[in-house]
Amino acid sequence: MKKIVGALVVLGVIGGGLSAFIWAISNNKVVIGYNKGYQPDQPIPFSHKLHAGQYKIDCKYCHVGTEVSRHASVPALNVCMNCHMTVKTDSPWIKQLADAYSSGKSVAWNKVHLLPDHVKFNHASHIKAGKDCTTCHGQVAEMEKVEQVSPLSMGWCVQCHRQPENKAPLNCSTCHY
Amino acid sequence: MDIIEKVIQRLRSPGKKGIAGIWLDEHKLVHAAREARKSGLTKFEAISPFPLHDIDAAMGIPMSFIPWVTFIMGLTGFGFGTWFTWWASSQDWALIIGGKPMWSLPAFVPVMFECTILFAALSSVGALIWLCGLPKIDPPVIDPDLTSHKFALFVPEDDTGFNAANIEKMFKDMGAVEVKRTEF
Amino acid sequence: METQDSSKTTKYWMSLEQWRKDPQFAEMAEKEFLTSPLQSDEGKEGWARREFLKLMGASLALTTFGCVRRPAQKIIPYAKMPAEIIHGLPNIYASSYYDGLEGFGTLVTTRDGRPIKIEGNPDHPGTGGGMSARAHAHILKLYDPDRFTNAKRNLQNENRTNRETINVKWDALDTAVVEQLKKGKVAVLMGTQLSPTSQMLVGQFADAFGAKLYSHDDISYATLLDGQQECYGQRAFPRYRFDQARYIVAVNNDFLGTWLTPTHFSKQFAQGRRNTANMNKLVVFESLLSLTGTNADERFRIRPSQSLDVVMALLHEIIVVKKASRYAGDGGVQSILSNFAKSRGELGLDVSGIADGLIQNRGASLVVTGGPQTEGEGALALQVATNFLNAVLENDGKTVLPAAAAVHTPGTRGVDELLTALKKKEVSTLIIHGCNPGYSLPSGAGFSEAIRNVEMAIYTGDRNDETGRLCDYLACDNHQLENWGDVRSIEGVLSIQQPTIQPMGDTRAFQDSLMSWMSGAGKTGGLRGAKTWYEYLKNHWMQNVLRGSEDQWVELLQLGVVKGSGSGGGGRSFNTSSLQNVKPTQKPTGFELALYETVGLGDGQLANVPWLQEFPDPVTKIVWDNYACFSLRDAKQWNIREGQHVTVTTDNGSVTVPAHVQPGQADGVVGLAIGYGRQGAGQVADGVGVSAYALAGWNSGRAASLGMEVKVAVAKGMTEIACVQDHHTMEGRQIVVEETLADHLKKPGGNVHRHHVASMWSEHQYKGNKWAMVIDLNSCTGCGSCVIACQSENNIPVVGKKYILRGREMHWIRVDRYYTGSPEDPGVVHQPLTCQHCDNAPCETVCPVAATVHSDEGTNDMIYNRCVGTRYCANNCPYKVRRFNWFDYTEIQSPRHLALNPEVTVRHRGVMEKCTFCIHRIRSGKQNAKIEGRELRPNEINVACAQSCPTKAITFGDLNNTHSAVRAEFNKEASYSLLEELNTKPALKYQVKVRNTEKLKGEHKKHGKGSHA
Amino acid sequence: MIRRNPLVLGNKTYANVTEDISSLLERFPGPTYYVGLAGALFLLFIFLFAQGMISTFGMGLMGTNHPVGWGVDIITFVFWIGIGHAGTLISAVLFLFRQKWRTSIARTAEAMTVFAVMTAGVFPLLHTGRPWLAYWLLPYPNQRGPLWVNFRSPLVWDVFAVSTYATVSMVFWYIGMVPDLATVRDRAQNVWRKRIYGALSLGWRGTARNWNHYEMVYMLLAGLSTPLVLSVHSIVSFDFAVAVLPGWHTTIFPPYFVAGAIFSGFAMVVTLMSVLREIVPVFKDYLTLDHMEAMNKIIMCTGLMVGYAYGSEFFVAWYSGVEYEVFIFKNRAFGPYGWSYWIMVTCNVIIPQIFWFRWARRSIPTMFVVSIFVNIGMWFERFVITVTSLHRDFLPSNWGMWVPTAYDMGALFGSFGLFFTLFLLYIRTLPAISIAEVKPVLGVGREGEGHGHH
Repeated sequence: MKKIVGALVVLGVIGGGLSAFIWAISNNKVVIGYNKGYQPDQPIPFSHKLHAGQYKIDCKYCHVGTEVSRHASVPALNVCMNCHMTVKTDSPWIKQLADAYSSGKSVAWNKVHLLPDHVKFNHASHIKAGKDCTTCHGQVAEMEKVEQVSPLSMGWCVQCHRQPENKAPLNCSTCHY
Repeated sequence: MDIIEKVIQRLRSPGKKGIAGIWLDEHKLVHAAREARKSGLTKFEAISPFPLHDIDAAMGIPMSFIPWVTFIMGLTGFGFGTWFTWWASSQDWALIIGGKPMWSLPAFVPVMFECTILFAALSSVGALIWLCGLPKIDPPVIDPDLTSHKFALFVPEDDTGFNAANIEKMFKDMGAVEVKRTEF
Repeated sequence: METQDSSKTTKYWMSLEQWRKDPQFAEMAEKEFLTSPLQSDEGKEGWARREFLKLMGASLALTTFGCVRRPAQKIIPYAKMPAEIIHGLPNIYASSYYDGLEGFGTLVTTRDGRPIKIEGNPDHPGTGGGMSARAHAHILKLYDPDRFTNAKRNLQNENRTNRETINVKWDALDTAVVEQLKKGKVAVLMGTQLSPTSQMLVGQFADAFGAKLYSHDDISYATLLDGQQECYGQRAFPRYRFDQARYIVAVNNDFLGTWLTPTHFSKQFAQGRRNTANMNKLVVFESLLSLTGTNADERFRIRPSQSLDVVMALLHEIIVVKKASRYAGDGGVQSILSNFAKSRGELGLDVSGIADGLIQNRGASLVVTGGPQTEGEGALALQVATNFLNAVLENDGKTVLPAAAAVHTPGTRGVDELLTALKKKEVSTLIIHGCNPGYSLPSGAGFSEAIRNVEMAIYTGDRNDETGRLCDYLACDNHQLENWGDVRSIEGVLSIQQPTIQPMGDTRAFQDSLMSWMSGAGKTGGLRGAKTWYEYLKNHWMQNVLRGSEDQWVELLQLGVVKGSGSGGGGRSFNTSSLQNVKPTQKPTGFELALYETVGLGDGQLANVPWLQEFPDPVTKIVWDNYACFSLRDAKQWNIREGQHVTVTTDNGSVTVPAHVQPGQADGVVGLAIGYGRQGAGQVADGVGVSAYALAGWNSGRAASLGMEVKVAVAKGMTEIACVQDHHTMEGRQIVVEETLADHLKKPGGNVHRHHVASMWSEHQYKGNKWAMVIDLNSCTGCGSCVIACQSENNIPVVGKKYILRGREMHWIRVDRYYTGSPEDPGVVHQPLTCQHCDNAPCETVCPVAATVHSDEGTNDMIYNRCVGTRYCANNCPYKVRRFNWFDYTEIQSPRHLALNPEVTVRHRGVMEKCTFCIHRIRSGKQNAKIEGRELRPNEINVACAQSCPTKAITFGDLNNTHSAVRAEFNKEASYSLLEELNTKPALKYQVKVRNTEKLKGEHKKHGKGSHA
Repeated sequence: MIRRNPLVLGNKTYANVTEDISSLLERFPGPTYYVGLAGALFLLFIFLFAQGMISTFGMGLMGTNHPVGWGVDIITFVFWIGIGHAGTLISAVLFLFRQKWRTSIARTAEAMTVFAVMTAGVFPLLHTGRPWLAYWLLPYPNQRGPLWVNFRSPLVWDVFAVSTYATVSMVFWYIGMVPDLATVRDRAQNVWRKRIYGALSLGWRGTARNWNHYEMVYMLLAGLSTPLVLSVHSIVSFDFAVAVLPGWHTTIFPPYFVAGAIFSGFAMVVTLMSVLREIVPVFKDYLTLDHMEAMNKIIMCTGLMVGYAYGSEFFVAWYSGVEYEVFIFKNRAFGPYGWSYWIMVTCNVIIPQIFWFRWARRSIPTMFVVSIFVNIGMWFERFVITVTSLHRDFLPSNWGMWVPTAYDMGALFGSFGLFFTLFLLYIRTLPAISIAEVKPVLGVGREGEGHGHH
């Protein structure tokens, strides 16, 4: 009898642990891979904390097209130069920026949020559906250096789409085509 | 690390001291076993290179209860297969596939069936291994030919009514070709 | 309008001119597209790929496919963002384009400054949004890796054998050319310019240098023009109204496939066919089986040399036998007709019924004749007789309208006169533009020898092709998408051509070349102050068309076409004296040669576009080759098998080609397609097929084959001919349902055997949108425009001949062609086939990983990134529409990859793909509606194939929308599901094909009753 | 009562049996073995090369196309899976029927099963376009939502059936081998040998209590394997039968496939046994002509069963009146692939009829040749089903031909390399005849001798 109880205990512990892990993996409680927390250095240390936080510049002032396009594009340098023609022009970083602007060579930023090509995420629809930028991107306005706060895994996307109040489609072709 | 050592300890289970008698004929062994049981011994073991049909009765070994494990685990497998196909296909993520309903039972029968078999089979083997105390690392062997053509009875020292002299005598009477004090 | 209503949507397409009004842009007025991301670095050669990749870093990322390790990527934004670009949204520009003599109004979709797709402009009155396969494929010529990116000079020894081609700066070229031009004796050889402004500019150039203008088209319609000149005194293309004709007779004329403006004609033809209560009838007499022949209600096989006899027999029947014309009493006409008594007898056809039909539809009939196979001795007589027949039938002014405008600059002469002048050394400078005489003039013309007599030959082609290698300078012209211009199509529609990309290389518009040479020589008088071709063009339009309004110019650029142009009618009178030269011709006794043009390759100028090489011929379904076509009888008699090499010899030369046995071809005829056998055209085109011009004769300025006797010898060797369809009959199955007109009027769809099917499951209810498609087989001519439209839209790869032979073609929509009835003289049906998006899709059931599932909008989705490639779905698809990526087809030779559509995932090796119902268009359409906060309009979303179809045979839309066109079509009695008995419940239905004839060629085997589950 | 021949010849004692079977593992085999192994390794190398190339460059290297999406890979998969049925059948079904003659062939037949299933299992993985993602067929918890597999797909059924079958038959084989491994361990002189076999034998000592559980589990496994073995080929047949294609969509497929599987499996057993008898002469005492004859009878019987299935398919096609069905069967027999159909009929139905003659059933060369023919015929049966049904289905515009490439051939013949390499290594390293099971039946047919324990 002791043997059987022992066996059941061992099986129970193993089974329970496994179930917990499966549940955690399936429900994004544990994220393996997907670069959550990625926080690369940028060629010019642009501070969102300063621009969006302190100066309260609206996200969509720089990230134009977000309301109409799939992409929330990284601003062209002329957007930066709108202000930096006159603001803080003596900073070496701004000089670097101005050089890039005038030479037309642009700046190679490191991409923080990356979806593979077979995922067609549409910024405009999500903005239109009333989602705030922070829902996915986190409190960027408090970040000195932008970090990927969401896993951006499919399970993470689907989790939100499944909420009935979001009325979001769950077709495969919603994102993959 | 502690656990691993404990497991190894268990697998290494040191042999018990006792007396072994060796026969060359399985019928004599069965006879000896019957006699040994009559003499009140209960924990003795019969060792043979192949299964002997009469030994169970001779030693009073009851029918194995593994079929119950098989049956229960088979039912569990069936239940799991049924539940899982239902849950995955119609609850967790209902996809419209081939115009069929989300819970299209006939299509799930093969999976349910295979789960039944797999659970039943693996749990039976698991039970076998557990009940036989396998695997064992370097268990004591009375005689290497016991897996070839010899048959043995072993009576451990802690058996009820263990009396070395009596047992040795009994084994010899029963026609044992060899009787020795050994570990098993 | 069926498709999107452009004027009501916010801004459907746009023009740079809007931005030009902005003062910032006004500064840049000189340089269009300054901000194009493709602008190359100053002085650097090659494609400006680096800049491009910078831009595309975000959207053309490496596909990770389940890989969790992050590929580090960069985002490189614009330094100065062009105001018209919003990353992720396409910019659509209205433009136009002409291919041969066919003008198209186009909408060019550009993505981040690169054109990715050419679509038809639905506002264009001629084509109405329809496109041809070739017009779609033009985009790949823009990205042709073999296109020269700057001007070249051919260094030649005295014998003009090119050994070396070097780059040359435009300045140096201009200096040399201007020096040469100043010496006089200038000749310009041009293909027909459908651009009225170009015509004017060329005229001014000719005036400036005293240059003589000559005209040559690779596919020459000079005989048609001569016929018009003879009969009506006007050397111009008449406007045909197939939509007004109820009885159409085509004699060796492929007006639906290749002749003159086939897209336009197809649209008209289908208009006269869709309304079955008043349906036209098409009677075709032809030697080869052409696309037109496949659409015929009645078809007769004749030899090319009998074309005239057919027309004369019809005239005889109408005028002499039935006396149904005012010419019945005309003795002159009678005597000319009597000359054909013998050939009428040889023809052995009873045309009485056809004559009756024509007479009954007097004024609403149309006779068209001629094509490449009828060029030669007697070709003019055929045109004159045809004109006469149309006159007799009182079609002038009704179905044949006078020309909209002259096609050539006044004073333009034929190429034969140029050859004479060359031989007499009367030309010291020759400029060749818009044609490829080195290829399309037969050896009898002696062009390659004659051109040695000039001091300098300048070619505006973009590669060292057959003509280029004969010339000293290659003043490479821009691609049409890089050019300003205008088009006046033959039907008279005026449209503007605006560039959609800055020239990718250092090429220059032909017109700019002319202007810079004129200014180089100080002869700018005619240019009216214009410094660039753009200014010249705009001046011309502002002064002559728009009457000086800048707003109108902007509007023109937005619309692309001049509204109301191309309409108007008028009659004219036939000049009977032209009939004097209509005489019977000598007919060969053996094999007759029939050169023909294919729908895909045409004149061969787009031969380096792989899409077109892999475009299945609408009739033969063969790709990547030309071949000698034989009738079944001849093949049997000569023991010629498919692919057997045969040597075809004429007096002019001989070629050895694989043979193709073609059902429905006239006996005693050898057909050979032109447009193949290109040299120096590029890596794709070179070595594909043989040039049929090697066989052609030279007759009054045209490559001639009419009445030419050929010898055929079976040669050693076999070539496997790559045909995408291996079996050609329907085996009595209900695949394409045909009905006679009488049956159809009695009960539409009466020939469809309906099956009673039952399912063990209840069906899904689609509550939102339910996407569906209807293909009207009666409107479909089988032209295959949809195939290339889809290929362009959906990034579909080309696999090459080797793999076509293995059955690995990738087209998402294909056009199946079946023969019915007897193989010698079969009926032909076409059936565009794409994913049926079955409600009960067999493919979905069997996919182990749920990579193909149904959406709640009724589409059958294929999720590439989930697919592991078991190919089970393809096996289980009864329609076999699924395509597998057997190899890695994503490695596309640069810069062809620039034509990829970023909306559609480029498929990885080992995954399945298929028609998606243009799901990306559905998505973006719905997203647009959402962003604008409105419901989808009925018919707002359209798919690429339907959009491109010249005959609008394909209808797409939301079945659940009560106002959608597709819903009405779907529920028509004539609609049926393919393989209905399988109960796959396709979201695609076909409508029966109606033949305006007494009896169908192949009667369907009647199905037994009882359900097949 | 019919007097039966001894199941084991040569008046063996228990010790003889141990010696005969175990000693094989204790000495180096003769040159024949090494020649065979070299040949098998060569084929294995071809297999690895072909599959490596295909995995690297794409499925396009094989002959599959539109419309024939499945070619050599699936044909050979079904072929090996079919072969993999005989072992379990012999050990499980014959065990339940108390057929004592099974004891000497059971082990090798099971080994053959395991190796055949292993060989078969490679094919569905490598026939996919992206084999590195084939694990997506398993419903494992994932971070995609989670996204599960499509349980309606016969390929998922296959995954379950084949993996269950592979697992259970491997376990069955292994559990059956544990006492014999203990025998080998106890005979071992070398310490490493003792350790390896000691580990493999799990420390088995053969106590009566262990035997009690052991026999029960063995019977349970046999009982579970019997429906399993029938289900596996039924499910493999569902790959075809569940599809809509004419020629595939048939209710007869499950029994037809199972009969074919037994047929081909026994043929392969006969092939292997007749070779094994020659390589290891001492096995002639265990694998007697009586054994071979019994198997040949089964071959003949199942051959008739598949013959009946062939005929019945035609009847059903005709009787159904479905034009596609009628056409596909006409096309099978008389279409461009008609030759393959007639190879199949000849090899599977006609040639095995020679086993009506007793001499043929007892002639090793005859049965070897016949079994080879049956193997060929059964490969062609799967070829006929797969290719001829696919190449001309509903719409004639889709019709096409399938032509194998060198890589197809490499995959097909190379798979024999994998199988035989495993088999030859098995012969050398594991007891090829069940020692513990043969010993109890030594007395069968040997009247009046002391060894019979009944």
